[in-house]
Amino acid sequence: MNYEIAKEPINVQSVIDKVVQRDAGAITTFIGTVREMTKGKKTLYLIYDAYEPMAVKKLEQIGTEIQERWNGAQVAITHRVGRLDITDIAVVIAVSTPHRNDAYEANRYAIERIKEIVPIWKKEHWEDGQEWIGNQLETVPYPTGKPEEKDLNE
Amino acid sequence: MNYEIAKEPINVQSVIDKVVQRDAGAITTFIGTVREMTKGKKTLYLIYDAYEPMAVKKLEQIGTEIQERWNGAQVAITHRVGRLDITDIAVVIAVSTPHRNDAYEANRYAIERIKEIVPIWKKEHWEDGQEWIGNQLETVPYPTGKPEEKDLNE
Amino acid sequence: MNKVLFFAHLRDEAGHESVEIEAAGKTVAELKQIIAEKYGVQKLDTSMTAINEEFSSNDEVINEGDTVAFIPPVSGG
Amino acid sequence: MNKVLFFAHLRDEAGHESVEIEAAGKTVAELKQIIAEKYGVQKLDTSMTAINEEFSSNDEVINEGDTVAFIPPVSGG
Repeated sequence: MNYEIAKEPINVQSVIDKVVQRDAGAITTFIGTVREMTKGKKTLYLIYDAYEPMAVKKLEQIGTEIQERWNGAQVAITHRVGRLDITDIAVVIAVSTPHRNDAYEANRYAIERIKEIVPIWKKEHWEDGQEWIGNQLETVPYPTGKPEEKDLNE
Repeated sequence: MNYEIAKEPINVQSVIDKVVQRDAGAITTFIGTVREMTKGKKTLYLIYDAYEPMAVKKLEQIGTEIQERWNGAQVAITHRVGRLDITDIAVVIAVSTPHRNDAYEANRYAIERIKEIVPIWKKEHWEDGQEWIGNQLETVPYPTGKPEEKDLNE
Repeated sequence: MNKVLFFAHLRDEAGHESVEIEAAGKTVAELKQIIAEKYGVQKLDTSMTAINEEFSSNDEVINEGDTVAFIPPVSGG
Repeated sequence: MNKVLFFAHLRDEAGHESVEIEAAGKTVAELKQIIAEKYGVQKLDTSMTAINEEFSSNDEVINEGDTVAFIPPVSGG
């Protein structure tokens, strides 16, 4: 159960615990939190929705991609759905590797891939309205109907 | 007390709690753990020692450097001293920023600076001996008697 | 029959979480056109499509019993 | 008088955590030479020096009451 969609608040330590290993010298975590101000606009709260079974599969796929690229990596990801208030945790990504550079790079790869291929959406609620947020307001159409594999590890 | 030298096990969540802020969209943590195998050699345990008052000052300096370079960053660092066994946590670095790229970069900057300027040393204990570890076996002498400021943010 | 799932703003537009439709033998592109007309759903061209929880291209053919999901640009993380 | 602190392998070599020595008016480089001779400490040339918990260069002059620490290449993290 290293890849989960959670309906309740995420316990960061429990995600970290899944990647502890004797051959790790480094564990990185990314914790995505709900920010109040974005481009001068005040967010009240967010609703996250997911296509759950596919989202779990895609998180697993990201973990597999990481283990193929970074030797000895262990990965755990939990993404929350439902209503989240300011400073609440939306996602926790934990990656352990023998050496620290890999732990940073693999972790960053994970969040970028989540934003590309994992079917999760957020609806922002402001004082004056609400909107489902697309990939930067849908400036990225998918001409082939599916996302292209991109190499994020330059 | 965002910068600490600890004699007891570090609670990761308590370090994270210090950087939670309403304007953060991302919190990264780096957790340095004691790895069993290094270049085919088996570590039994480590002893960390620090020049404590100066180490705290230097951790504070790193935090200040980060806040000058990454707008809106909050930083907390705790480094443990004493005997650490395999998988024990030596250091926790937590950084929160409005946007995620900054959180990764600032966190990585912190660990690199710790390895340059914070007076903390580890003694490795193997089955066949023990040794104080220098900066890659002292391949880095300091001709001027002090470390040079380097820009790690390429 | 095939189950078709909508998410995010597509769900709001369609007014349904899912619908049952006969789509076997049709391509994803053809199904998109049918759905656009029947349910008044815009922006299917900027959506990805998943068949049985795997991303599919527009020219993939849908089989009997497949579950098709229209997936707007994602915004998790 | 001045307090001089040793850490890591320098402490093992010196056989002391700290010593009291009269170093006022001397440069860091001069003090290093004295310490090397008096306590048989090698590798001071690859060590950094801190005066009152701030890194100092070899040509800095030590004042009465300053605490001097020799800081081998660090290995925290």
